[in-house]
Amino acid sequence: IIESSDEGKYEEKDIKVKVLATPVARKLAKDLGVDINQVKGTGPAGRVMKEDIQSYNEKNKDIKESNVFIQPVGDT
Amino acid sequence: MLTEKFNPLKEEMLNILDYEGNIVDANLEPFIENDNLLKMYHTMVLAKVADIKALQYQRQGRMLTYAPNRGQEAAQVGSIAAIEKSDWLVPAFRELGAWLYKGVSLEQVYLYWYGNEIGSKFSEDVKMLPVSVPIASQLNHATGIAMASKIKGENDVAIAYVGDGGTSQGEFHEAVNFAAVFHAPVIFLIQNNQWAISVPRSMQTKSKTLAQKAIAYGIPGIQVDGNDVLAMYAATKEAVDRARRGEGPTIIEAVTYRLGPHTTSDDPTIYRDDSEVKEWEKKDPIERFKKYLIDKGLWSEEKDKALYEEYESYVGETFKKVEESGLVSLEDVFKYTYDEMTPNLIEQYEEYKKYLEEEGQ
Amino acid sequence: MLTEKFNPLKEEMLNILDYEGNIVDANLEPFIENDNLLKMYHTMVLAKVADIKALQYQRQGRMLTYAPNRGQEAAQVGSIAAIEKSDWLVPAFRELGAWLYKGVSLEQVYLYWYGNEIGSKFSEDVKMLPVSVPIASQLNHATGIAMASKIKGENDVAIAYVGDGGTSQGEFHEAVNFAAVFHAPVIFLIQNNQWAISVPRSMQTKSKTLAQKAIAYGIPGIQVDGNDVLAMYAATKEAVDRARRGEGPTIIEAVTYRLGPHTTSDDPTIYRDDSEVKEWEKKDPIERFKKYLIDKGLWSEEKDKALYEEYESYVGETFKKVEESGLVSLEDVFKYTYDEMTPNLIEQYEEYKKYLEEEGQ
Amino acid sequence: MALLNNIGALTHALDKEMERDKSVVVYGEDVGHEGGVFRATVGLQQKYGKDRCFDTPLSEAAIVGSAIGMAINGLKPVVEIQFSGFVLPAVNQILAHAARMRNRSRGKYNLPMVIRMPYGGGIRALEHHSESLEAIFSHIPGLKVVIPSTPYDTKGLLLSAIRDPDPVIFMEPKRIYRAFKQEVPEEDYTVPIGKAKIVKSGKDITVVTWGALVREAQKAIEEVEKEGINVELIDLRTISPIDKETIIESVKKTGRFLVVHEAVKSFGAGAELISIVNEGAFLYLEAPPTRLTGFDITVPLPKGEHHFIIEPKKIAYKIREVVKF
Amino acid sequence: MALLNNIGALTHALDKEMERDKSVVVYGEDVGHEGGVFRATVGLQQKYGKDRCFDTPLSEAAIVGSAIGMAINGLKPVVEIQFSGFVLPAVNQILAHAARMRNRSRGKYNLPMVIRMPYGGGIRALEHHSESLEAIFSHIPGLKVVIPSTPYDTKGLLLSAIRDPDPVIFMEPKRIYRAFKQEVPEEDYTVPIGKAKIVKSGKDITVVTWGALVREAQKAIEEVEKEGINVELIDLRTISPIDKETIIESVKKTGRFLVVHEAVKSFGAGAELISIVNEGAFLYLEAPPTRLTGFDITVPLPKGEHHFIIEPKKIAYKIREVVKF
Ligand SMILES: Cc1ncc(C[n+]2csc(CCOP(=O)(O)OP(=O)(O)O)c2C)c(N)n1
Ligand SMILES: Cc1ncc(C[n+]2csc(CCOP(=O)(O)OP(=O)(O)O)c2C)c(N)n1
Ligand SMILES: [Mg+2]
Ligand SMILES: [Mg+2]
Ligand SMILES: [Mg+2]
Repeated sequence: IIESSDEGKYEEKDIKVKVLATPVARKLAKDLGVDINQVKGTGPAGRVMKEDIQSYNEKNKDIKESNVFIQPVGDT
Repeated sequence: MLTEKFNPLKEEMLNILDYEGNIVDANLEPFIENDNLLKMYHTMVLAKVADIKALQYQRQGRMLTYAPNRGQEAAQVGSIAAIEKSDWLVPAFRELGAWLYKGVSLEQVYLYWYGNEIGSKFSEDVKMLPVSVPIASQLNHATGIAMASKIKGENDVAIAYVGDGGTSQGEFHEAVNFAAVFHAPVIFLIQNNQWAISVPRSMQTKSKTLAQKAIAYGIPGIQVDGNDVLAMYAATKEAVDRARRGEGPTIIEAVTYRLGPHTTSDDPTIYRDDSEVKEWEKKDPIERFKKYLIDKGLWSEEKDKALYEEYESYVGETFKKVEESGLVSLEDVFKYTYDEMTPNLIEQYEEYKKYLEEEGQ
Repeated sequence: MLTEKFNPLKEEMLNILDYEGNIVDANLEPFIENDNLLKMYHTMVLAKVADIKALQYQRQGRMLTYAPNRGQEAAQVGSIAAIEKSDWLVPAFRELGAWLYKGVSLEQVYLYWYGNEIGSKFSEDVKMLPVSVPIASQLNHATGIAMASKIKGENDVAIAYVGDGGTSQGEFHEAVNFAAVFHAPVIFLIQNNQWAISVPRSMQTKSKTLAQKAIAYGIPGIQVDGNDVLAMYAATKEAVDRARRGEGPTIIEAVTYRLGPHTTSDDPTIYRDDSEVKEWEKKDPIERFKKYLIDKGLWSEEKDKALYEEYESYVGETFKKVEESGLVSLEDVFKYTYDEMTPNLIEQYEEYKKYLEEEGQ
Repeated sequence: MALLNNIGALTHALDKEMERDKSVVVYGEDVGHEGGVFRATVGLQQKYGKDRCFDTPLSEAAIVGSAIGMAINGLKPVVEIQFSGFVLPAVNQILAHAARMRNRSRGKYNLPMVIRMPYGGGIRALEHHSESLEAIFSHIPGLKVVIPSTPYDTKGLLLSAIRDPDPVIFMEPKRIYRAFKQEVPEEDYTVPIGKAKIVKSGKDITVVTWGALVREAQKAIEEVEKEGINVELIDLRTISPIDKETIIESVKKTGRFLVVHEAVKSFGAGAELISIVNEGAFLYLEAPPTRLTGFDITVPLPKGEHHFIIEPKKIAYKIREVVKF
Repeated sequence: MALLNNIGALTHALDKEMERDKSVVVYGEDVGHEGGVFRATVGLQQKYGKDRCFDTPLSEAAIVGSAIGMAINGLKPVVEIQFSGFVLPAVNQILAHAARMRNRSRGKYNLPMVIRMPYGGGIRALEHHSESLEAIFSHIPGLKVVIPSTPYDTKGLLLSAIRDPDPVIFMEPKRIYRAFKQEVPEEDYTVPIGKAKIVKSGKDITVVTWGALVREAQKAIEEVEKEGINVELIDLRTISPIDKETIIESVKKTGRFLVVHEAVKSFGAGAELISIVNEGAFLYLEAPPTRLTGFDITVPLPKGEHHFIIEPKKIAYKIREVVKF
């Protein structure tokens, strides 16, 4: 039996829990400026659907708009 | 040695039993036990009956493609009778007589032509390979089997069949050359049945005989009357003995004729005259042999009639079993690609089963 | 006919010029114009000089892999001199002498071994194929070229080269058999230089001669002293004439010797005795021919010295040009796969160019 | 115009081109006197003589190898391999030489040659009579790989193939040799190599297939359209060089992709298509690009072949799966 | 333990296995007396005799075909094809027979045989000495295709291959035959066929490669890690049957995928990997799964080969591209 890995063990906590989404949904989120990681998925196995992103976007529109003049700090 | 006496360059063909079933030269008559002679004859008749019936079944739409061997029974049985049970048979695809003699059941042969792989799983003690469809490629397997036998210090020989058409393939050349270089105990049995589908022997190669190709490999070669079961036996026996003595391979050209179509999909009237067929029908290997056996007091017309009847019904029953055998199971379709099914295959198998369930098949 | 007189089964080899450069049998001496004799000799010397220098360059790390042909000049030049400009040369990979005689420039040959495809783009009027690395596969091209010539009603023949090792390949068999069946005007020139890398001729095949393989195809074959340029010419000329008359192919076995390594990556001391090499050095094809030309009053030691000197500097200059030729352009790497670059290739080409720009190469 | 099946279209195209261009020669095993085991070359020897249409020894390497020689020496050989399973002895000639002669000689020697071969399963045949090897040839630079699915395209693509300066592997779905007829114009016309055909436009899913399965896909589509699924069907026609543009444009529109082929799944042409879709239309994907293919096994003999063959029902099932994703 | 390069590990493994198992025989062109043109079999003939290690005529179809016969008759042949470009004359034996004998005989005849062949470019060689044909063999059901990248794996995988009841195509990246050494245990051990190796864990992108490019990828990764890109590197080791699980798990974690291989791009193994990623990790993908491969051309001769060879710099460039997407 051979070791499957010998170097560079990463810390599990470094890895973000991955959101499930199709490329189309991801693109939509990006286009709308939505952080897809914040969206709760309602699709199969918790998948983030396009509708989820749209409604998240609707809901958070006000907040986002009111934040327009606030300079983002660090990464968004 | 026969291969010296009938050196292919002299263009003489070994013949022992003439068309009437008389011995041409008593010195050449091989010694074969009576039991064996009868087994040989029985096998030839069974091959003939099974062949004719297979064609009938096929025309009735009950059999798939079938490659008839009518007319070539002596070439096949005469040669295979010269090897032992422990020796190997490497077939092409048209050697029903040889297979049956070697111990393959007719049921299996029929299963194969019926389109079921299980027909090629011969029982453990039958040292024969499955049919090889890619022409001449099987010859290299025979060479390897024979080399292995030699490497292991065993005494088994291999006999491999190929057609006149097959001699044009590169693999014919490579297999014979390899075997010659390594003194592999193998006999290359060319059934020159004059045709490769629609292409006549004369178009395959410009050499006068196929036997003379042996000269290219520095090994013995001999042309034999392939419709003469005794000549076939004698030439093969000599080659087998030579091989077993460690003196390497031999090429035997059996001059014979395919009386039927190439396969059931073939229409030979497109490319050959009926008169040619008629001419060869006169040289029927079975009739000749029967005459010999009757002369020897081993056989009679009555026994013959009974044998044909017995085989007619045996063949009929066998085919019935085959027809009832049904389809290949899904599991079997997947199971034999690797020793263990790969994750990929398991996945495909499971997915397909799910589909079948959902679609209610 | 030489092929009858020197029937391969008699195991007699055609030899006209002995080791000392004397004519063995005046009846056999071929008629060759003086100019041609000199062209042949010049080419052999150039091949020798270019060969030796290529090895030197390679050892200096300036040349890539190179396959020397030292010792085989007569087999090559003697044979190629027997065809016309309009005939075809189908090379293996070790026929420098033949290529030069046919009109390929040394610069191109060197470019090829230097690792540049452009070395294989011979000028329009040089009817020669590029080197064929997969052993024996080129023979089928020669057969096809010859068949086309016949189909078109033209009169051109093809001469194809192969090594002793190459005769073991299936494609050797298929090409010769095909050519024989179609009476294709082609000459199969086997340079039996005794070795296929480390494998001796005796391991390639059990046949005593390679010439006798012709019998398998029903065509003439002849074994020739391959270090005897006159014998090579005579045998080839006869075969070329026969081919042009529509009588089909011939196999010529040139018995010769590779004096150098298989390629520059090979170390022959692993597999052969120096004494064997020494023995063959005595049979040098160039020395023999020189003696003949001097006896004929066509040549002298002074001229010889001058010729070597001329070629030394010619080869040196040629190599310099090659060394200065640089790398293959990116465009050329992509341009020749198809007649027109496919969308795929255009995409890959553009993407790579972008990468090169961005990464500042 | 004549009503022809696929075999008829082959014969017709060969006939026309042999008449038009004296450099075209046609040969292979049983191709001359008999006219081929499938009768694709029937009548050509009688019409054009034994020099231009002939039988050969049983020798695939020589058939293809000699064709290379002929192409170099000014002819346009169209050779037949009796079944695609028997092309293997000629693979050295095809991969090592036919595909490379042009590049090797830096354009000096083009090889205008066509290697025809019936391929694919579903004809209840012996072993080696059912394989689909298009992915192997398509992996080799320098070859073109063409598969027609209708009599019209058979003629048009074969004429393109013969006139193409590069070697073309012309794979004929033998299962549909005689399955149906179509009007084929008498006149000369070509169908371009490298261009897929949109058999039917649609908006919900792109289905790409070729050869005998185009018809099977059409049947499947009839089914699913009843359920309101609107399918775009593309007949690839040329496997290499592949028509990326048509496929990518289609997937950009539909967002869903299914490739259907009879060849075994792994390392097959389906994988290449999925990669192309990923490369060209990733951000448009609403479902994983999917393949419906043969299993990773040798095509079973007739008594097990039904498990392997891709029926319309199976295609419909898979379409629904991708659309529902 | 001994410090061995890849060639040394080959010889060592063959030696050990010939000693352990009398049914192992080793042969091919120049394999016996000379010990192979790359010296992989050096010393074996002296030690085990001419019956178990020998030279053959120049005849690849016979080499492979006879090995099939030997395997049927109780031996375990390990044959060498001098360069993978010269396997083509044996393709009929490999595809039509080696891959199928087991299925054809319904398990009666296993073929425990290994076909070794040096492959790949970067050694400034003649034509036909540089190709990478793994995709072709991997497309054929019944074959296993293995490519080691280190001396340790070379021994362990070769021993697995010889002991495997199925035929194994053992492709050796000749460019690194002597490139580096590694400690190789004296004892018997195997590396399982069908299991990829995670060479290095990471979270930002999964890079899959094999053979000589594993080292090149490692170099590239050193570069990009300086820029803060954390790469998971997988050495595929077995191309068929492929270790989907390891790859899919990795991509589920990283969301990004790059496959790097030297073979030409189209219809290559990269396409299969991308399809596997689509099938198994589609919803995790944050960028299109991408391939970095040889161009769709014949590997150029040495004066143009630098354009073709995949250098660490190119890999790093592509990693950045996928990560930035
Ligand atoms: C490599 C290969 N090419 C073509 C075929 C198709 N084919 C099947 S049988 C046959 C003719 C064989 O002729 P021959 O060797 O004389 O044997 P026969 O059929 O006469 O017994 C051909 C061309 C094949 N099976 N294999
Ligand atoms: C099909 C194939 N197999 C193996 C090789 C590797 N190889 C190159 S040259 C050679 C030996 C050739 O021997 P021979 O035909 O006698 O020609 P020579 O080198 O002596 O001129 C071998 C095995 C090859 N080029 N092609
Ligand atoms: Mg025949
Ligand atoms: Mg071959
Ligand atoms: Mg040699």
